[in-house]
Amino acid sequence: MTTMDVSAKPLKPRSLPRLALKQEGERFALVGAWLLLIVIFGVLMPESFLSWRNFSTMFGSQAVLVVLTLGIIIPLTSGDFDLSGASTLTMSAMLIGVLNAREGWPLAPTLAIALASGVIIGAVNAFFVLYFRIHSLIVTLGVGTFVNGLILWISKSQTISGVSMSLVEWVIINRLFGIPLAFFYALILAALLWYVLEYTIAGRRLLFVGRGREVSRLNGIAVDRVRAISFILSGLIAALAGVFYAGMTGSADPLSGLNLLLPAFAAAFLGATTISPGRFNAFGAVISVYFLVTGITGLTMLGADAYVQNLFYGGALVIAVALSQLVRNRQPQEFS
Amino acid sequence: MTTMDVSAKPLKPRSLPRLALKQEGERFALVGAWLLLIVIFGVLMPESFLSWRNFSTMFGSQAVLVVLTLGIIIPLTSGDFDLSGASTLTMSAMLIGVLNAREGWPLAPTLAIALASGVIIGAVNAFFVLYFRIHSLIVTLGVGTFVNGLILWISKSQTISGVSMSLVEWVIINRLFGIPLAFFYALILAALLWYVLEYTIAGRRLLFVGRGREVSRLNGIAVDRVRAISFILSGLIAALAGVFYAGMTGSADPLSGLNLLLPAFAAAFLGATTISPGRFNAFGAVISVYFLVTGITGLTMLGADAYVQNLFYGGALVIAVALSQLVRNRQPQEFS
Amino acid sequence: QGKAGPMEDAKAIVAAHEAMPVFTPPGEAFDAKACMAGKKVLSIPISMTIPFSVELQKGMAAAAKEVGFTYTTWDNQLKVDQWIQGVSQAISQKYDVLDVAGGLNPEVLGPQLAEARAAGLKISTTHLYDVTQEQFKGVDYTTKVDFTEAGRLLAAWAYVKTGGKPNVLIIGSSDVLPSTPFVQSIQSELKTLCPECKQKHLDVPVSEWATKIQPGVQSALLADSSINFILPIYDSMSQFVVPALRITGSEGAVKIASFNGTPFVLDMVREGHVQMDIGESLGWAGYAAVDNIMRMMCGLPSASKLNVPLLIFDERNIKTAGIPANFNDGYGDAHLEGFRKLWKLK
Amino acid sequence: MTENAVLHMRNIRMRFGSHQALKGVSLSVRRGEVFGLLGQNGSGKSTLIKVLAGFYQPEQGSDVVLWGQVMPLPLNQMDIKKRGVAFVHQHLGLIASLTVVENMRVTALQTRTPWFVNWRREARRVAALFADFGLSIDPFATIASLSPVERAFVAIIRAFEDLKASDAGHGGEGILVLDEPTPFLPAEDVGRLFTLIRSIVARGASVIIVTHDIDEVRDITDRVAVLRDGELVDILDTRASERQAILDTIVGSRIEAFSKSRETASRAAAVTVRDLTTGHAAPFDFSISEGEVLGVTGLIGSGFASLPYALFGAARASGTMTLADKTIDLARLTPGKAQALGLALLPGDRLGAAGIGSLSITDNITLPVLDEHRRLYGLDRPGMVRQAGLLSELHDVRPRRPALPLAALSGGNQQKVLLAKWLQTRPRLLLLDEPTQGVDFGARQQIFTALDQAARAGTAILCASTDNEQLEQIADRILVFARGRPVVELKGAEINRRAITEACFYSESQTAEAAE
Ligand SMILES: Nc1ncnc2c1ncn2[C@@H]1O[C@H](COP(=O)(O)OP(=O)(O)OP(=O)(O)O)[C@@H](O)[C@H]1O
Ligand SMILES: Nc1ncnc2c1ncn2[C@@H]1O[C@H](COP(=O)(O)OP(=O)(O)OP(=O)(O)O)[C@@H](O)[C@H]1O
Ligand SMILES: O[C@@H]1[C@@H](O)[C@H](O)OC[C@H]1O
Ligand SMILES: [Mg+2]
Ligand SMILES: [Mg+2]
Repeated sequence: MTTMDVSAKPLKPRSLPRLALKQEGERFALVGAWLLLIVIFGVLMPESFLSWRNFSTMFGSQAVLVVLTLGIIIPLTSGDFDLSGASTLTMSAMLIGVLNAREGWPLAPTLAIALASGVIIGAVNAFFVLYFRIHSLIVTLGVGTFVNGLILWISKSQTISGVSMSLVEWVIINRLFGIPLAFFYALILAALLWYVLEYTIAGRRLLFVGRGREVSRLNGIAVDRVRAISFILSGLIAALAGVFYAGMTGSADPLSGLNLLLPAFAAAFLGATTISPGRFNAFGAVISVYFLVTGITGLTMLGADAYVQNLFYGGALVIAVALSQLVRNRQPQEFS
Repeated sequence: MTTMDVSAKPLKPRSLPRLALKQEGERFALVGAWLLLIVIFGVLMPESFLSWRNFSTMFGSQAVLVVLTLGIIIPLTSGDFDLSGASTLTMSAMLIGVLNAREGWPLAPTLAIALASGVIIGAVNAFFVLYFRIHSLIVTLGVGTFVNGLILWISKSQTISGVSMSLVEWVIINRLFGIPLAFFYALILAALLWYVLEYTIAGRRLLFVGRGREVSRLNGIAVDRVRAISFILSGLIAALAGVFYAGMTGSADPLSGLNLLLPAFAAAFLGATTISPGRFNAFGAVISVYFLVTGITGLTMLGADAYVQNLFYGGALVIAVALSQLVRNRQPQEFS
Repeated sequence: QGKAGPMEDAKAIVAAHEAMPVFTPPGEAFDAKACMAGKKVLSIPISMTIPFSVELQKGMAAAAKEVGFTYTTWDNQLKVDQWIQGVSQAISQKYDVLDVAGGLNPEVLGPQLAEARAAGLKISTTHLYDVTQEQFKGVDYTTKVDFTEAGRLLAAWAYVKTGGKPNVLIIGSSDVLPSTPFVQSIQSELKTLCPECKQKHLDVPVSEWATKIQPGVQSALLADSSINFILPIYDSMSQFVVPALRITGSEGAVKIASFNGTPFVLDMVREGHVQMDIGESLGWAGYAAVDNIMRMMCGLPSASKLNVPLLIFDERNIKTAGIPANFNDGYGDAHLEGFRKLWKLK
Repeated sequence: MTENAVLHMRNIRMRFGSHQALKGVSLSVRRGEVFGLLGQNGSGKSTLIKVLAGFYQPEQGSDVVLWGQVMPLPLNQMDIKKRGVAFVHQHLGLIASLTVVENMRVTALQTRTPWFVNWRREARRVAALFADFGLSIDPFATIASLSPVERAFVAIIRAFEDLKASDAGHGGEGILVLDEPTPFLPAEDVGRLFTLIRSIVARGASVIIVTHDIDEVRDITDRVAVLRDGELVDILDTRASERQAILDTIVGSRIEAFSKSRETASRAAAVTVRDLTTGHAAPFDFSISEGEVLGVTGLIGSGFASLPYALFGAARASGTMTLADKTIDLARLTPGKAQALGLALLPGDRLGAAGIGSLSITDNITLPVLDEHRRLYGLDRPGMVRQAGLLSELHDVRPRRPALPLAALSGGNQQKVLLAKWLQTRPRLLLLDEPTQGVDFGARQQIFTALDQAARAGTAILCASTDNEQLEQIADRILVFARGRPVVELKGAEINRRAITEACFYSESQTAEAAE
């Protein structure tokens, strides 16, 4: 046995406080960017932009998108895409239009049916994904398209107005601190989802399933049941978003809700870079929605052309994530 | 055994006829479904549906979608989503509209710039994904939205008609066997892509990178370079699709091309269940596009309402995959 | 119908829209400057990514500038939340008039418009309803468009140009509010002119024009090769009809006539891909819309319909629309003089 | 029926497609015994365990009796856990991207308040639990950031917790099932694990353990069942059986341990490394001769394990490497360049770093030699399949079906494929990281033979391993690391298991003293 040079210096203990600061920076980078936007537009348009009415309108009118985003976060956490969310939303709103406004049904059974439609769509998604083992992207794309067809059919491609004023009141007319109630519903849902994902075993099971199906199964998690539930919840919440949509507009049209699909995914992914970076999370999604809409609203108020909105939206999405990646030394974020 | 048997005998292929039959069934299930559709509509409408003119029309009119799908298959194979493909297509078509139709440039430099725009968009995607390590979904969604803004800007939100008739001729007017040339371009591109993915080292690398980044890196594959190239190629091919789009319509508008995004993804994923099941593949994509359009054409000819197209499209997508999953005993298909 | 027979009737309808438009005052003259002094109007178009909206807004803004009141366009991209934001802006910035323009159905903003009204704003819609349609109860004044007449004209044109043997494919879009009476007008006029002629209706929602019109037209042509006329009710649809004709080898044999006078389609008329396009000068329409808004503010009765001409553009007069075409050329400028006089600007 | 049995598995049959993985296995486990499960790679051990875990549905006729009660099949996973059967699965069953405390708690049997989890409190509890076992693992660290040993302990302690929380566990009973828990563990940790196991058994619980290490088997088990090709061959009383007899039962025929004739004559240096450093430690030099097998080892965390990656340009390092008259800056080396220079790396993480499970054996095995299969018209696909078939034959890969996805092979066979992949390139320097982890005894000898043949043909081999038996069998020379540097060198006749173990501990204490 030959002994070699044995002198070596002890390793330095790693310093932790800097890391923590950095992590907090990462968590709140997007919030900072949002505040910055508010400051900029506030300086440019002190009365109109900084008015409470402007903020209350922003908060109220985005509640639908927030709720939709919260819905799709659930299957995203458990590792599935739900591209049928916007179709579910539109179907739910249209059922309210058809049953309540056109056929004159009372509100309670109408809402029950609208929400049930979301559960059914979620269950159909779950059935095809889980029984046939098909990728969720293709199933939800197909089911969403099918639902779009159903919507056109039941609505005869028409906008239906005259949704019960009491729904409208409870969504957008009645206010708290001047903000339509819809905002608070969205906030409550976000808090609920946040709580479930962060502080319950059920929520973490969802995450487990999303990060490793086989491992979860080995550990006794009923993976298929968890995934099925997450599709169904996503459908239910999307249908709830549809209820708010109908309440917000007092009407239902067969198409405009579909435009919310990509914004919802953008908000979900952008939200996953903040608050709990690397995980889809409720308040991250909320902040993303309001960050993006603040920019768009400010630009519109400044009278910017429509195309500037796209430039801002696309640019902000990429730049915001790029900055938060710089903060975390460009480590890839793995969602699965 | 005690010692290793080093004298290697040539391997006798074991005969597994039952398995092989099943595999062939799986490979050609979608082709079968397509033929079945043709037979059904052929029986219902012998003269109009079974006419060569009908088939040549179907073949010619879907060439743009086929090309776009072939483009996005490349990053899908290497494990990335390119949601900016439809925006790239539209940008390329709009550049042709602006430069050739509005500014009167000759065709050659116009086409060069249109294609270059695809390369640039692909490179920007690659930069943000690879330098900042951001998920491709969010980057390409953001870049796509940004490009949509640029398109609105350069087009002033207008549709521009009057694209050079020689482009129109070379895309859709001139024919071979009665089928517009665009179809053959798409077919040549599919053959090329198929060859590259199946029979070249570069194609193998793409597949490995998509299936395992770390494994690829440790096997000496320059993972980032492969991914960058695949984004750029996807951009280039999407731009080529834009050229065909401009040639097909003889005009360019800022929005309509964007509708091709979801159909392209649907075709890519549906295509991955056929020909080489479990892998995104060129001819699978081609067959998927034509399977879906055959159904839609047949239904429309029968006089079905527009919403029936949605029902068919969504339903066929899910059912076709579900059937091919039944054939393979519902084993999950892993694309990554 | 006259006794002279369908061909003569049809020709008469066509002829009525071939003459250079003249200005007919929509009501009594009034002192616009006086009653609009200090007033603010905010207009929300359906989407500023649609050329039609952009040009209509330009016309309205130009008229407002002449009169001298504040006119704001709420730029947006077909998003409900943006429309709502616009209503809110109008309320918080104390606008006097909220205008819902060009295709945006005010019913979608029911609750918000009610709120605006409660805040003292007057609500108008511009360029949405057909003359046969009832306005939404949430709006005060509305300037209806004579889509019914445009429909009759398209039917008559197809009848005349096919020598009384039209087999027509109508492309509609039921999700756009005036489409239903518009399509019905074409259908009933065709029935009247030629009860035994075949006609077909393809209904495609706006958001699916790009993906469904072309295959829909192709299938229709292949299923019935005797179709000889296609009437896309909004001319922007033509972009997807032309390739369908090319690909089925029907270009030339099957003609297209449409409505709106969108510049690129006028260019297509000049290039021979579209046979006829009914133009409605959007500059003129902008002035007419502002006229009605001012009537609302000045306590005058509403104009019964948007005072715009429906002018036929075909190979004979297409060059007057400009090369490349635009939204305003070819109609003369009788309206400028007419409106100025009507508003007592001079 | 065996008296005192807590578990009977009777006539267990399990098939995957056309492959019959278990052909009617019957065995019983007694209260308070350590029951070993042995067999070659692919003999069905893990499959049997997964049937017991409720992960697989066995065929009709299979029967499981737990504590005297016949269980409906497939077993309900939660139910079986509740009744006191806890598992450490072969690949540990941890989610790498989540934290330790999440992995410990989310699937735990008993969390006091599943509707409100205070993660800080849970983390404190978990930390305290680790402290009981003498471990200091940050509960908020992600699993990915832990060393393999630490991961193994997390999985084992989690199973132990489940056992305690189960119905049976309250009375100190229960069954702890460990599927190859030791390949990750260095000798002294195996010792600690066994102490733990003995204390569990002493309270009346039973343990089922799968391992390929015969010495471990003899050390810890009371009885062993031997599987071969899905059939139960025999159940042996460990104390009454000879080492060789157990080995022979596993393989089905007599098998000789590979033994090497060590080269003493010095040969030309194939590779010379200067000023190498992979982190905080001072730089060092070393070289490897042509045909030499250099083992590198040490205690966990001593820095030897990153050596193969550093030399391949796959991990951060600085220094130079000279080979074939070319001097390369290690800081700028990439795996691609390394490969072009004639280096090859076989990482330890089989499906995470070495091969792609979802692609076929052919695809995997031909990756580094695609150039050779290029024809004028493109890649010669049938030729590639033939080549893969030949290599499978040569390295005794079972089953011999090159079209199978790599993941469908057992661990040992996967390793043969991955080694064959690199050996066919006749590398100048072959870098190995734990090349026979989880590989059965017979297959190990085959791998050693293959390595020896490569060395004879001139390939220099660097093998990083904590498996001292393996190092003894194959290394010509061993460098023992401490605190990031080599501190002891063992050569020729100096090399044996004991000496290596002693050197590891000796070097660690020496460097610790030197540091003070
Ligand atoms: N999911 C599966 N699909 C198909 N075949 C499988 C599957 N899992 C295992 N097998 C096959 O079943 C047989 C038994 O595998 P098993 O994993 O039980 O072996 P093992 O004894 O645990 O081997 P090792 O010692 O390598 O862990 C092998 O031939 C394997 O290829
Ligand atoms: N997939 C990989 N890619 C690159 N490098 C790897 C990979 N896996 C392991 N390594 C390298 O091997 C080392 C893993 O060794 P391990 O964590 O067991 O500690 P160790 O060698 O005993 O040494 P150290 O003191 O450096 O932590 C890592 O430090 C890393 O540099
Ligand atoms: O004519 C208009 C049409 O072009 C637009 O698309 O929708 C509204 C209509 O008034
Ligand atoms: Mg095993
Ligand atoms: Mg370590």
